[in-house]
Formats: sequence, C-alpha cells, structure tokens
Amino acid sequence: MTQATLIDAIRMAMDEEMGRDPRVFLTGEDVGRRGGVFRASQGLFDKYGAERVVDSPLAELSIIAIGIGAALADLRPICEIQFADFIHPAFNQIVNEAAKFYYRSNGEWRVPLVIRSPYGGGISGGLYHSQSVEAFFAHVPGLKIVIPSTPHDAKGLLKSAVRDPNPVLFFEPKKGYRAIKGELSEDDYTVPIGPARIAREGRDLSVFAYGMMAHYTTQAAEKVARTDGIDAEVVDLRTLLPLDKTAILDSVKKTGKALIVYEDNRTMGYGAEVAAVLADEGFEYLDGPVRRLTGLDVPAVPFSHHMQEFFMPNPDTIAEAIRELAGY
Amino acid sequence: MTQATLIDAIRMAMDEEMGRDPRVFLTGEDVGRRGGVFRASQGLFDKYGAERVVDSPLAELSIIAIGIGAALADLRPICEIQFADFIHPAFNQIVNEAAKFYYRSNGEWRVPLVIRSPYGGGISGGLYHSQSVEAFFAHVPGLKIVIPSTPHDAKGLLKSAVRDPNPVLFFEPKKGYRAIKGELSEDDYTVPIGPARIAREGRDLSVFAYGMMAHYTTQAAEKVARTDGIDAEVVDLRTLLPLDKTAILDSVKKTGKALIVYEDNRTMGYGAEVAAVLADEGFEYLDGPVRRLTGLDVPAVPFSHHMQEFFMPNPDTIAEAIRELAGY
Amino acid sequence: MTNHIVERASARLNESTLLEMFWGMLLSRRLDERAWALHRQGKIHFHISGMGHEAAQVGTAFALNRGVDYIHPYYRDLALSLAVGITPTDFMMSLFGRKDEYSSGGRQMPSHFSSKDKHIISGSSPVATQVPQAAGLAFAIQYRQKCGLVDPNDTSQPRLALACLGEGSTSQGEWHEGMNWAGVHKLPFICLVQNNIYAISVPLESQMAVANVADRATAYGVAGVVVDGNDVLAVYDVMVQAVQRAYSGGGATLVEAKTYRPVPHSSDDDDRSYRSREEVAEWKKKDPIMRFQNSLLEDGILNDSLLHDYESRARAEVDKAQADAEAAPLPDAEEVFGSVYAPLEEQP
Amino acid sequence: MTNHIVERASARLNESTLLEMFWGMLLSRRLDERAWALHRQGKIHFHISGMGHEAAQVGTAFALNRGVDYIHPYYRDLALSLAVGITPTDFMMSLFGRKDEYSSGGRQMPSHFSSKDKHIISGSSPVATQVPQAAGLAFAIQYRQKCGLVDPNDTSQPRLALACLGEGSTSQGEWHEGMNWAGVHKLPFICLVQNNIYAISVPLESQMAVANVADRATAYGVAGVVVDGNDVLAVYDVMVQAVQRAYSGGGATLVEAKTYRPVPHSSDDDDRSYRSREEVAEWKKKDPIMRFQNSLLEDGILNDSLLHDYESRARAEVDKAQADAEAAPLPDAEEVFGSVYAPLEEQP
Ligand SMILES: Cc1ncc(C[n+]2csc(CCOP(=O)(O)OP(=O)(O)O)c2C)c(N)n1
Ligand SMILES: Cc1ncc(C[n+]2csc(CCOP(=O)(O)OP(=O)(O)O)c2C)c(N)n1
Ligand SMILES: [Mg+2]
Ligand SMILES: [Mg+2]
Repeated sequence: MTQATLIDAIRMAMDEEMGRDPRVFLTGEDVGRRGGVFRASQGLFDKYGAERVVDSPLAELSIIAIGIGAALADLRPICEIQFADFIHPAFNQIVNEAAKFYYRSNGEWRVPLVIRSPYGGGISGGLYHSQSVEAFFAHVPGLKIVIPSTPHDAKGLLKSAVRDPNPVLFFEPKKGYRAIKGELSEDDYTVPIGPARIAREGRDLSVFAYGMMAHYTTQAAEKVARTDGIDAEVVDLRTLLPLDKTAILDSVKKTGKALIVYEDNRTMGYGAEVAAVLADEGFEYLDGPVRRLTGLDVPAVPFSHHMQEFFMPNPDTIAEAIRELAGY
Repeated sequence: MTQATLIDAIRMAMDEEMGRDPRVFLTGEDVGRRGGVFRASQGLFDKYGAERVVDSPLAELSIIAIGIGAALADLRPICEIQFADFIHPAFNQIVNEAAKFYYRSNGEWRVPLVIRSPYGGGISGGLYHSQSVEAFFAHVPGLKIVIPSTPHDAKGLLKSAVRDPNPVLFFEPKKGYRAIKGELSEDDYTVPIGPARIAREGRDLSVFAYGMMAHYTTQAAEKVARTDGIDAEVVDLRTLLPLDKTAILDSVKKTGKALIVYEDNRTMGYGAEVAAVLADEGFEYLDGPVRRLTGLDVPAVPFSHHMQEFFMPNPDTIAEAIRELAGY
Repeated sequence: MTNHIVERASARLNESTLLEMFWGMLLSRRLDERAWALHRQGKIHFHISGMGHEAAQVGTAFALNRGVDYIHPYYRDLALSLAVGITPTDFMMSLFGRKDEYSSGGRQMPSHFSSKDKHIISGSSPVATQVPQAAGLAFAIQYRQKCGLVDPNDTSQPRLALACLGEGSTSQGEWHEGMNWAGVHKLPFICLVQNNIYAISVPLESQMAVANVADRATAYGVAGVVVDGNDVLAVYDVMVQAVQRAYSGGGATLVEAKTYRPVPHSSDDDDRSYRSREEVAEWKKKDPIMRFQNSLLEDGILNDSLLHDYESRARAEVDKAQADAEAAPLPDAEEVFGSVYAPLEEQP
Repeated sequence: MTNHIVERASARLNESTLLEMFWGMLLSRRLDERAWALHRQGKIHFHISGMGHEAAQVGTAFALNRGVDYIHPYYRDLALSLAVGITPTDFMMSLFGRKDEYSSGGRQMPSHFSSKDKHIISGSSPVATQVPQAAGLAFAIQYRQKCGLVDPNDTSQPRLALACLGEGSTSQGEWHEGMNWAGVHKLPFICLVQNNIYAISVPLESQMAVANVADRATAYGVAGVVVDGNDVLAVYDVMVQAVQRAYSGGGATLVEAKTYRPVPHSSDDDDRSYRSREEVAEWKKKDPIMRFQNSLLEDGILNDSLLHDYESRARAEVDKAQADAEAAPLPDAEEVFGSVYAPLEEQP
C-alpha cells in the first residue's frame, strides 16, 4: 500500500496486465517513446518493446479497428484515444462494429477490447480537449463503460476491463490524473465491472456521480455535513453501462431524494437515464424532484478561465445543490 | 390540398426550396439519376441538373463535410445519408464541426446545413438498416433535430430546416414513407422548428412520441378511447432539439401522468431526457411514475420477422401501456 | 504498380482442382439465381447477389489456406464463402431468416457471411469497416509471430488476412486508414477490390478520379495489381503472388479485379434508371462462368456429360438447401435478447 | 507527380514584395518567441508554435488572393494568418484568452485562427477535419460559377480554397475523403501539407510507408508537388502554379513542403524523449528565416540597418500587442452562454 495518483494506478494496471498476459498490447498516438501525452504509458515502451507498445498513425478510427481485428484474433488490445474529444472519428467502429459483433454473430465472435481515454474539463483545454463523451456510448448495448474516481478503483477496474471478453470503454477524468490521490495496493486485485460504490453513507438524500464529479461530490457532502448537518449519501456509479439500478433504487428508497451530478452538458447527459429510471421504478420512493446539476448546454467547455469555471459543477455548487434539495 | 405520402411531402419540400433559392442543392449517394434509394429525390436530377443534384462518392463524412464547407460559403446544402445507420462515419463532422462552428467562432461562421436521413425499424432491414440515431445527436447543443410524422409537417418542417441558419438533422421514419398518408398543401408554407404538436387532446394521461411512434400512438389512443374510455393526450414532439419543454410540462400539468414512446433502444434513448425533465420540473404534477415504452436494449433490430416485431412498440403494445398507466 | 506475372501458378493446377473451381463458381451462380427467383415469388424479403463476381472470388479462395487464413468478406462474396465452407443450406437459412441460421441466428440480413470455425469474420453492412479490422487481424498474426507466440510456418495457423469490398467503398476513410496500417507495418494482408464500376447507381468516374483502384496502392507503399476479374485463373495467379508476399513477410497487396454486376444492386434496386440495357448485355457476354466453361471444354477437361452432371448436382443441392430452409422454424421472438454481452467465464 | 518549374514566378517579385515576405516571416517568429517566453513566465496556459514553418506559410500566402480566397489553416499557421491579416494583438488576445478575442471570444485555445472578414475559416482541434470542409468551400466556388451565380473572373470573389495540415494528419480518413472530392470534381483546391517529419513524437516512418506525402496525389488524380519548405521562394513558385491551376479550372494540387519543427510540439510537450538534440541542432541550421535573410543580404535587398529597423519594429509591435492584451479584460463567465444557435432573422 502506497499513496498514488490516478494515473499511477492506470499505469500500474497496464504494466501488470502486460506482464501477466503476452496477448495484451497497447496502441495509440504517442504511447511509445513519448509514454503518452499524459505519461500514462511511461516506461512501458522500454519494458515491453516496440512490438507491444505501438505508436499508431494519427487516425483514431483505425486505432479502434486495429484493436477490434486484433481482439477478434484473440489478442487483448488496449487502445488509447489521446483525448476523448478525438474519439468521434472512431464512432462508427465503436458503435456499429465493436458493440455489435457478439450480437450479430449470435455469440460467435467476441471483441475483448479496452478503449482508454482521458475526458473532462478544467484543464484549460478549450472546446476540444475538455469533452465528456460517455453519454453517447451509454446508449449502445454491447459496450461497457467504466469511469473510475479513485486510484484503487482505477487499477482494479482497468484490470477487469482487460480481462473482460467484451469491449470496454474506460474513461479517465484527466483533471484528476495527478490531483486525485489515494491508497494503491501492488497486489493483483480486480474491481468488478458493474456494481456502484457507496462513497459516503447518508440518510438525507442521495447524490449520484462519477469521475471527477464523484470526487467533488464527496468533498461537498463532507462539507454540508459539517456546515449544515445534512447527511448526504454519495454513490459513485463507476460503471455507467450496464447501470447498477439496484444501488440507485436502494439508495433512494432510503433517502427519498436524488441529485445527479455530471460535468457533461445537461440535455441527454448520462444523468438523464438515472433520472428516468428513478422517475419510473423509483417513483414511489421519491419525496422530491430528481435534480440534475450539470455542465451547461453549450457546445463545449470554453478555454478562457471564467467561462471554463462557470461551465462545470464544483464542490461549492454541488454543496449548494445538496442544500437546496435537502430543504425541499 | 391532395392526399399524399410522407415521402411525397419530402420531395415536394426539396423541389420547392430548390426552385425558390438557387443556393439550395442536394448531395448524397444515389440521389442523382437513381433519385435516391427511397426515391425521395426522384425527378429532381432531371429538373435541376447534375450541378444541383450531386451523386457523392460513397463516403458519409465527406458528404457532411462538403455540406459544411458549402454552407460556410453561404450555399444551402441538403445532404442525404442513405440510411441513418450510416451516419456514424460522419459523427465527428456533425458533432465536433457542424454543431460547434457558430459557437467556436463567437457567432461569425454559420452552418446552414440540412442532413436528411431515413431511420427506424420494421422494414426487415436488420441491424444496419433499422437504427434510430436521434438520441446521439440530441446530446449536442448547436444542432437542431426534427422528426416529422405527417406529410403536412414533413413538408413544412423541411422547408424551415432549409431556411434555418443552423445545422438541422431531419430524420424521416422510413417505415412511414409510403404508409403514412395525409393532406398536403401545395402552398409555400413552413412549420416552425421548435413547438411540439398536440396530435390528440386528452385528459387522463399524456403520451409523448415522434416519428412512426407518434403515428402508432395516435392510433392506440383512439383505440383505448373506444374500448376503454381512456382519454389520452398525444403529443407529437416533432422537434427533439431544442425540446419543447413547455408543451410537455403543460400537458402533464393537465393529465398528471406521462408515458413516453420511442422505438430506439431504451437506455439513454431520447425519452430519458423527457422523463428527466418531468422528474425535475414536472415533479409536482405527477400522479404516477413516468413510464417509457421503447425498443429493447439490444445492439440493434434483428432481421428475422418475429424478433423484429418483438423489438419495436406497436399500436397494441402502446395501447396496453396506456391502459396500465391509466390504471395506476 | 507491379503486374508482372513471371510464372503462371495456375499452369500447375491439376484437372481436378480446375474442376473444383468451376464447380464452386457454378454452384454459387445457381444458388444465386434461385435466390432471385425466391424473391420474385415473394418467399424471401431480400437478396443481394454475387453474380458476375464468381471468378474473382473463386480465384482468390483457391490461392488461400482456406478455412485457416482470415477472411473478412463483403455481401457479394457468396462464391468466396462457399469455397471456404459455407453450405448452400447455410445460405438458404439466411435468406429465410431461420432459427439457428449459421451466421447470426437470423439477426443479420442475408449475405452477411460469418463462421468462427472457418475464420470468416462476421461482416456488418456499413461498407469498408472490414478493411481496417482485417488489417488488425493481420497485425495480430504478425504480433504473434514477432512475440514468439506462434511459429510463422505453422500452416494450421492463419498467416494472412483478406478483406474484400467494392470499388465504391474505397472512397471511405475506413479504407484509407486500413491500407495505411497495412503499409506502415508491412502486414500480411490482401485487399481485394471487386470493381464492378458502379456503387449502386454511382459510376466509377463520380467515385474517383483514377482509372484503376490499384493506382491507389502507391499511396500506401503496398503492391498494387489490376487483374481481369472475369478470368478465374488470372485472378488465381495474382492472388498466389499476393499470398506468397504475405506469407513471406513481404507485406500487403491491393488487388483490383475488374468485373461487372449483371443484375441490379440488390432485390430492392432497379438498375434501369442508371445504366442502359445495351451496356448490361455487352458485359453479360464476358460472363466469367461461360468463359471458364468454354475454356475447360476446349481443353477437354470438361465435357458435355460432366457438365450435365454438375448442373444436376447443383440443382439438387440448391433444391435440398431450399427445402431444408423452408422446413426450418423461425427464431422465437425472445431470441432477440440473447448474446448482448459475452459472459465473464467465457474468456476467449 | 509534377515538379517541373518551367519559369520561376518568384523571379518577377519586386524588392518591396520580397521585403514584405521577409517581414511577415520575421514578425511571426518574434511573436512566436514571445509566446514561448510568456508561457515560461507562467503568464499564459498554452502555446503551439509555427516556428520553422514560416517560409512554407508566407510563400503560400503571397501566391493567393489574400483575404479573398478561402483559407482553412491549422494550428501552426501563425505566419500564414498574419500574412492574411490577423494582427499580433489578435494573437496575443488569444494567448491570454481575453474578452472580445478575435477568433472565438476566448472560447478556443490559441492558434485556432478565424476571421470571416478575411475568409479565414474557424478551425477546430481534431486534425484533418478542415480538409473535406475546404473541399466543400471549393465545391461552392465551382457551384456558383457553374450555376451562373458569379463571374469566374471576378477577383473580389474567392476563387480557390486552401487547407493546411501536418503530414501526420494525412493518415486520417478525413483527408482521404476530402482529397477524393477534390479529384473527382476537379475542384479549385490546394492542400498544403507541412511535413515536419513528426506528429508529436511519432516519426514519419511510423505514420506512412511512402517517402513523400505528395506521392499520395496520384491516388486522387490530382497534381502533387514536393517543395523545400524552408525556401520561401521555392514555395511561392510551386504555389503560384497551384493557384493558376485552381483559377483556370485545372483542378486541385497537393503541395508538400518539407520542413521541421525546431521546438517541442506545444508548450505541453517535451521533445527530448523522442528525438536527439543533435537532430534538432542540425535542422536549426536550415532555419528558413536565416536562409532568406542571408540571401536578401547577399542580393543587397536587405542590409544591416534595414534589418535592425525590422527587428526594432517587430519588437515594438510584439510589445504593444502584449501590453494591449494584458490590459484587456477576461470574458465574463456568462459569456459562456452566447451564440449556441444563430437566430432565425440572421439568415446568412
Ligand atoms: C457506410 C455505408 N454507406 C452506404 C451504404 C449503402 N450501400 C450499400 S452497398 C452500396 C454501394 C457499394 O458499392 P461498391 O463498393 O462499389 O460495391 P458493389 O456493391 O458495387 O459491389 C451502398 C451505397 C452502406 N452499406 N454503408
Ligand atoms: C483527431 C485528432 N487526434 C489527435 C489529436 C492530438 N494531436 C494534436 S496535433 C497532433 C500531431 C499532428 O501531427 P502533424 O499532422 O504531423 O502536424 P504537426 O503538429 O507536426 O505540424 C496530435 C496527435 C488531434 N488534435 N486530433
Ligand atoms: Mg461497385
Ligand atoms: Mg508533423
């Protein structure tokens, strides 16, 4: 057990899985000598060589398609998309291909593929280095989507992703790469894909979040506990697809109120589905409206400082939303 | 006023707009001599010539990108994507480019572009000729999304789309191309993008739908009115982005109950947003859970008959869902 | 572009192999004709045809290690798929969307060939997606060899990947990116473009500004070859070279087989709006099956009675396939739910 | 690939134009250097540089009808954008993300050039998206001419579209599809590839299996030219030909300017992990500004005192631009909401 950052955990997971299984390889732009633009694969090129840490041409759809082909041939590719904003050229390969192979072949052809990509705002990246893209893919049965918010989960979930026989999108809150720190075990453990994690138990209301927002929400919940005596339960969804409905419904059954926090723009963001599930299956538990605190409905996160900060929820605005709902 | 089909209305709208404005042109696969695989542009090649009805190479991203470039240069392109299932290669151009030009240039560069595409199941098209794709794009501020369900609306909305200074996705329920008939005026009228249409007034519950499902829902509502005395209000959303929140909230304020019908797969389908809006802003009006009747959460609509039929809602299953909710 | 056939590999084919090739083409054609007939009779919803493309496909199949090398076909590849082991009954089951249909359990439209067993990759409808995926399969082959996970000479292992598509589909970015990987990594990869000069209604000159698709090979640093796609032995010859190149670490080849589609694009199409009847009639004279048949007859390898036998056998196989498929049940509605996710235990 | 310069258009350039070109390169360089300095001082978040690329860009700009022809630049095109009319203050306002910043109101990262007035199209960060869009601009030019909406010789109207990108970005399907339209429709289009042999850390040979990007022109039936991108007049010469081709209906040209990036990819990069200091030093000797400066000095067009004036003027302009930008306010947070949709009245 050591203290480590989110990106350390991701690197350790890749390293361990490459060490464990010679079929695991990494490809993407600048993943080789450069070790990735965020240094997620630092050292792996030297350790495993150019055969297994492969600098791709600058072309995302083929990064994914090569991964799909290699996965069909029973390798275990980890494909890095440098920024989630650049995953869109590969949309067809992910949605029409990776997600549908197993179904379209009636269970014959599997695509054990991991797609890793940093996402989210707050790093002065402007419109094209700040996007959240999970909502698009959460609409696609056949994919799994994982977003970790702690080093422990990041490592364990990434290792599960590599071992999963299905295509897994693994989105990493880049603002947290170095900002989020926590305990990290060097053991060969996994964290299962699927179950949400109760980040903080509480009785007054439930807050659902993931990624950087799960981190912020936990901070906000601690704060309102101290300052306002509000006891918020924080549920870190961790896996977005498939959604852990039981965890959501159980929590709201207990608290009667739900707030969903995501930094993506509001309309049709992931929280829409969480809200829809609650409005249907959780209706009888609800003592108040299902609130969403979200990024703004503008095309993307602006570069300039004030606009960027205003776009995204933060611990203060989350605390405020908790107070408002608790007082409903 | 004549009786006409949905596809007649679409053809008439394009014809009129091309006649009105020499900047309007059509491009896409097989739109020229062939008149489109569904014959939406039949006759236009002969009438307006190869300059204005342009067979594109087989490459969707460039169909859209050429449209974007031409729109930036102040032409009025109508780009046809042969089947909505094939829009995914153009995802990057639509989401990162068309949707963001106006915002990213602080209002300098506009993209007055129309993207037309047939979508939806029920025509034995299997996994790749049956998809609904509106949910992906409904998450993208900067786009407008229109889905007509009557010939009158199809013509009026398509003409509005051509005249709109923003990129408009115009999705056409292909099962209804010839199956949906109605009054069609030869006047130069438009139907505004934005407002929903009350397809049937009712007091007992509200049903929200669009496209083929709006058509089916109206049938189902008439049926339950006769057989069960249930008075359902049917709201044809018509414009998905921006969503007509007022219409939704007003209807549920009156009826207290909401059912949302869409043929796309359930999770993160468009109805999730409608449900989320109701669960928040409409919470105090709700006398029952917000139900969704939807396509199934499988990767796409299967080819073989029974599976295809089972995938999609139809007037009977909609009637059943209305009864269930009315009885809540 | 290299197009020098130094020695004709086909000259070494024995009579029985030549007849096997002929049989493969004939069977595909008769099955294909039956599909059109079934559609006219309203018995099936949809057919998309490989007619006219049989030489390109059979010539290719016979140059491969069939059932072992990976192939990622497209919807016209009926003759190719039959040559690799799909049966007429399999195909008929697809046409009728039957339960337990071999490729997808009735989920996909017909002509979306797939068999894990025979190393035929499941195809989708969006064109050209198979090209970078097949480059990925070739990458995996090379990876295993480089990393010492497999012996490069083990003939029980796939040693190349083949992707097929039409000329129109090379306009897709997918094709460019797949070809580029094949070039950069010198992958054991073959891209077979079946150039029938139309993409549905769109003629070649509206599709690209080059005379030959194979001219595009230079852009990727791979070998490019144009071949008469109606001449099965000519196709076989260039494919043998391409296969050799792949097996020996020489990299990828782009093969362009020039051919024609004598029928509409699919059962949903009517080709009269975009091409003349004269053009179609002219091309039908170049029919690859008649051509091969005549040359086999001339060479005395085939004779009328043998031909008659083949025709009867083909009819019998097609009849039986149709009867079996018609008798088979449809999938239950609930089968729609199966196989969305592979279970965790089922680690491939 | 055609690379025959029959006559050197640059031979006809007068001294004042040559000096204007030099000034454009110098100003761009000094502004660029200041940006690096500001980043080191922690005053700005991000800089991505055009250093080393000035000759390719200024040689190009001077061959165009500047401010009229459409240009769709990429992030290295500082010298190009300045030559077309962006000011040092405009650029500084971007670096500082100021209110009323010219390109995007502070929404975009710096070096995302845009000006409707000057026919500079707003660029995004995803590489190569501008290529098929610029083909669309060229398509619109041709459309207006063909449909009689504009006089093809009206020099107040755009008569070609230029797209710029790096060599790595030609791996994208976007590039393929844009080039293909340009070829099929013989569009008045120029694609300038600034080949600096790296895409961030990825060297040319991991990017493509051809020696020259311009070798790819044949795949699209367009003209392809390789030029020394560090020689501003050589670039000008090939561009004049490309422009003539476009204006006269002769179709598109792919121009590859060979150059180098002497600095890291951006202020976020550290290039020591992927290239040697010797390699960088070697290339710096070929610096396009020093090269042009020496030749102008040799030819007596430039002299030390004039050079000194230019340097002072550049410093003054850069100082003033910085001061103005630093003094300007930041956008208000609420400006985040503006211009999501163009209002209906505002029909362009
Ligand atoms: C991405 C995509 N766009 C459009 C289609 C519709 N479509 C199916 S086949 C076809 C033409 C294909 O032409 P070509 O590649 O030349 O192959 P051919 O059918 O002539 O053998 C088109 C446009 C598709 N299947 N996929
Ligand atoms: C679609 C996309 N993928 C990845 C990136 C990240 N990225 C920015 S610049 C760059 C390298 C570009 O290389 P090249 O095209 O050679 O241009 P250069 O920067 O060398 O001038 C990369 C990978 C991006 N901007 N867009
Ligand atoms: Mg074809
Ligand atoms: Mg470069």
